[in-house]
Amino acid sequence: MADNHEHGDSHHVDYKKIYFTLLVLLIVSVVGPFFGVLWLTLLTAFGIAVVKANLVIQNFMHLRWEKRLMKWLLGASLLLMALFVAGVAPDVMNHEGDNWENLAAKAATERGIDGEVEGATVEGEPGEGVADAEQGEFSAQAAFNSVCAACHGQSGSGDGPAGAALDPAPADFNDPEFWAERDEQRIVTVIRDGAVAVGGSPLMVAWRGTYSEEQIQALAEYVMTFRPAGD
Amino acid sequence: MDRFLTQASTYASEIDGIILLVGVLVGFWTLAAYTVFFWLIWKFRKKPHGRSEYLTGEEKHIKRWVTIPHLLVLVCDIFIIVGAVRVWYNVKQTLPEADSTVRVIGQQWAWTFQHPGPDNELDTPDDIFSVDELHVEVDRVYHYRLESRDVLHSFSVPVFRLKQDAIPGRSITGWFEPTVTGEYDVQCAEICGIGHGVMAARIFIEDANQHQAWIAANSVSTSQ
Amino acid sequence: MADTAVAVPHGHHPAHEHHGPQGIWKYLWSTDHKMIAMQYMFTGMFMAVIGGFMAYVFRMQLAFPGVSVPGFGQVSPGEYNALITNHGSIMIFWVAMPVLIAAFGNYVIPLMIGADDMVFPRINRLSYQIFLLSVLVLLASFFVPGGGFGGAWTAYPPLSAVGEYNQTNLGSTLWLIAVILEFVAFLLGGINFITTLMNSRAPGMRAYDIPFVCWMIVIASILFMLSVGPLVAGAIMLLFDQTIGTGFYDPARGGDPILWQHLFWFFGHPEVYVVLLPAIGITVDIIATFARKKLFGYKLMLYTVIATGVLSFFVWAHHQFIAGIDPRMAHIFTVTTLLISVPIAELVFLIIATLYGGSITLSTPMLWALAFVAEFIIGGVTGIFLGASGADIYLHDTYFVLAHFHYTFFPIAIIGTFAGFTYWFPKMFGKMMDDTLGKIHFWGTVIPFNLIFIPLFVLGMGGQHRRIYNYEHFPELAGQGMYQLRQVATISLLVMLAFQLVFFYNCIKSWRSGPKAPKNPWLANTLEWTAESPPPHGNWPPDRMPKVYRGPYEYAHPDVAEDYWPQDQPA
Amino acid sequence: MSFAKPQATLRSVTGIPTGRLAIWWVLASEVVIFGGLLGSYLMHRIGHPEWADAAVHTNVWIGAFNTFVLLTSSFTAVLAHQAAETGDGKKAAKLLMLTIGGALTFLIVKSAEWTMEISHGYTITANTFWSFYYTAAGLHAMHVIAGAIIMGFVAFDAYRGRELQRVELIGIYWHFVDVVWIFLFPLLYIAK
Repeated sequence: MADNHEHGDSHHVDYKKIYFTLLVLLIVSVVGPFFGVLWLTLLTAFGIAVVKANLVIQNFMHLRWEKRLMKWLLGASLLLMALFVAGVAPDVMNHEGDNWENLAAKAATERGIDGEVEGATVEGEPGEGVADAEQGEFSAQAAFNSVCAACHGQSGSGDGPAGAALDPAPADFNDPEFWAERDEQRIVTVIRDGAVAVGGSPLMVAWRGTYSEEQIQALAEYVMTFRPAGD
Repeated sequence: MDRFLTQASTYASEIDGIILLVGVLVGFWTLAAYTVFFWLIWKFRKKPHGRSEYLTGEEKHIKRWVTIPHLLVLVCDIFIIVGAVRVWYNVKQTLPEADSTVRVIGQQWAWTFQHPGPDNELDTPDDIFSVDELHVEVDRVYHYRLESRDVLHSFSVPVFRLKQDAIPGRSITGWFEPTVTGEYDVQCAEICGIGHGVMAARIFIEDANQHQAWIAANSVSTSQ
Repeated sequence: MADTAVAVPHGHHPAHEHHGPQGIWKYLWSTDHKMIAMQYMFTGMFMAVIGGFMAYVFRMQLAFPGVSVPGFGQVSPGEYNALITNHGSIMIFWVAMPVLIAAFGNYVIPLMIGADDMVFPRINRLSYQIFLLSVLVLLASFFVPGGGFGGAWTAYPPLSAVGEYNQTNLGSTLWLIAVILEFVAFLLGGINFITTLMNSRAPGMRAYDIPFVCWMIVIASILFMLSVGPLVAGAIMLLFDQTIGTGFYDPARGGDPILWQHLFWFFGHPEVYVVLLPAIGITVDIIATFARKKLFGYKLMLYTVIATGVLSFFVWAHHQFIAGIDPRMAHIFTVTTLLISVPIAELVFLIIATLYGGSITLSTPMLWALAFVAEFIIGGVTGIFLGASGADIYLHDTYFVLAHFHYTFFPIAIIGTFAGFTYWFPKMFGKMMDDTLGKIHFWGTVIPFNLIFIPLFVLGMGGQHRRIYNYEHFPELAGQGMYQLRQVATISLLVMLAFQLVFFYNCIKSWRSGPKAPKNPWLANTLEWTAESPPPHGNWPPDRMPKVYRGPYEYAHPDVAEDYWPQDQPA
Repeated sequence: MSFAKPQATLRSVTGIPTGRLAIWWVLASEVVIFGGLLGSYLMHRIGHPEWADAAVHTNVWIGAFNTFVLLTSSFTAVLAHQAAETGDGKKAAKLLMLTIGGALTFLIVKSAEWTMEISHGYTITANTFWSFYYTAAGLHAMHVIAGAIIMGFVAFDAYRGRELQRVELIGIYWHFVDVVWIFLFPLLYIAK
């Protein structure tokens, strides 16, 4: 292995010089953004990061003297990451493409960051169904008819088409027995945390990810309207 | 394929066609490989005092026996790629002019279908919502807008040979054109929780009269 | 350091009872590569039994819905999901990976390249211990409140990320932690394999003198290492989504569920090759030995494998054709996917061509190896249906997919393992295996295997989709014929599982009372057959480490009278 | 540590010492881990221009100071390697201790910075920018902690003149940690 500059004490690198170069580059990259020019900021930020990284890798890590194999290896792993980003970006970075659009991401961009952090009662927004978001104003009845009615039926008697398949069957809100030991608070709990929270069927899932506290309250109130009068 | 399941959309036969094309090409190669494989095992079984030949596989005239079939495989690949890309382009990428648009919304564990209603326009007050029942008219081009309320679902209509995942936060558009009337399965083909197995719906493909009747019957009841 | 290192390579082997830990600890804390290989092997087999039991339970439920499965009881939908999820995860991460890469890699690499151990024995041991921890975490996840994770082994968010959706809050977190630990274990192990093969080959062993199986395991390790990184990052993100409520995969908060699919399959596709390559390596070695043939184009084979490995990084999104990726991307991935059939086809042709002009003995290991080729051809060609984007629209997530990847994974993880295990059994335990029992076990496994999965191809064509615990809600899938096909599959599975008892009986019987194995029972060329059976710690006496003079497959060479020519024999 | 190395460890067919060969492979696997995370971040960041409003709240000066600390510790690490090559274990150990000091400074500054940010309500769940911010910086900080601990052992041995080749290995790892931060700094702090 004659070509192998084996580790003697002699890489003939002036480490101090490289260190000071790095510091100067650091200062440039911090100062760059103060000019307020976008391309200059990007250049000083990322261009210099590449230069700095290269200096460290070549000199401190001695890649310059390492066998070619290792350069290939590191190069290949970086290329793989470029490949990954190239393959994923059309789906994740873009918010629309052929025959699809990412409504949630567009809404998030629209909403902006400040709206999100200041309204830091984050509960409200996340997971709001696309379909609901489009219909604007929240209506408990509309939500019930489009979401809950799948199993519980529009009349609330547990006869929704999807409910027919479920075991145990969905609750029948028109049944006086059902209300014998239930109150509004319990309905709120079940909608919010799922029936499992009160020892019921796991098929009734939790909706706190989809609806805000107020919306759940409104839904519960709507469910209460099914309660047969006369008790 | 036809024997398994009705072809009920315009592109069902295309998709079956590409499956058949792959099947024929691949079947041929599989049979060829098996024939050679088992023949070699039988032909070169151990014989008393037999000794194997010393072949490195580097000699050109011997290597031909592998490289020529290999090139033929490549040719078959090209046929398959061209066929697959064409079918994909027709089904997923192009959108023929729609006669009507429906919205399909998946949630744990039901499908909600938003039909355009009498005015044939989506997102108007006369839209008809139905759960686990999709009503469409035969021989009309439909666009679907696929959405999900919670987790991933997959809108799968086997008789159409159609399948598309629903992703929360996204709206994905596609199309189909039913060609026969009848009542068929709609499945959810992406695991969506413990109720995945009950997330079944039906699609009703009706002729124009039946469909108008259905619209009329349901417009009354939902306008409340 | 130099002075301590030249000294005895016999560190503390169990056989050297003077110092070092005693009792069970001497096995647990051994740094001997063969002992660690056995630990991986038996842990993997233990997990295979669990995975097989899971398959039995849910196949019973599918064939006879609602039946109370003997040994388990009624299967609820939640339990069904947990069973299929963990069957998949266990068979890939806790059976195929540890047995094929870690166990065979640990056992054969140092022996085949003429080294006395791995280069980092203690990191090797650490890797097994982390793996064992991951096993324990996974097993624990079945018994926490809510039960085991039920979001499929692909763990697509939001289902896997949000407790309200999957209803196995604790189970999914433990499952994810177990998977991350398992990755860490194999990263450590993989680096060890790679470094060992690169740096510690016996004097005289050039790159093309390395036995094929070593190449395969090391290439597999490299593939694993380069592909798993993004998923490790993604798994940490998913873990945060599950536990502290971040929104990496929550669309409403600026995240994206599709991102996970990309991260997962960027790893997931190369992962298939990670387990495939060692199995191919084992097969090729066995075929060369029992056909008494030099490999047909060793270099070409190696290049096809490297080409496959490189291409495998370019195809991942074919798992996501209909998962909501941009339809334009599907074209690119269809082309790359079908291109991968080019090197794989070449490789299979070369393996078949190796048989030409041979003198084939159909011993048990050879039968397994040939069965691997035969079954894998079906697994490979059915993949073309799924890689063709147009056909995938219909076939995606049906039982066709399921049958396809079982036709690849079963030959890999089960047939490949049995091939390797029966081939190296004399070396591992110093006893010969019973050939008759071995053949009974072989036919009792391979025939039922085909009877399980051929009906599933048909069901898939008929539109039956996956991960449904009961088809009664789908009128098109609940027909009489459909149930009959499912029952055929289930009964075949029962038969196959029953025949595994023959294997365990054979192992124990041969180990206790089999005839003693000579050093080189198969008259093979590679270096492991020059060591004692079983090899002591250090494999060879430290002053008589083997030297290498030629390639590993010089069978029936015209220059020698014998029909084999061991690698370490001077010319 | 009465552990005898196998002969395998001492062979070097490639000409690269075994330890160094392994450390490069470790780094390759680290490149893809960080690459996956930062690639995901980058795609989201470009797709969500509004994240710039969140990035405003990161403190460039603290980031710059930490960059300075890491660059300096890299410098002492490479000097330690130089000392180890001349066989001066004691000097190498001292320089390594300086490097550990750099790591500790980095971590202290980091935790002060995080405390401040969290008290302002910018927690990891505030929004996805902050989730990426804490995950990426946190994963990096884990590497700093691990590196500092291992470096402690290496320095302990080096001081007694044992295993001097490890000084170089831990150095290479440390420079890599530095390089990751060199990219994190513009990604998380400068680009607004």
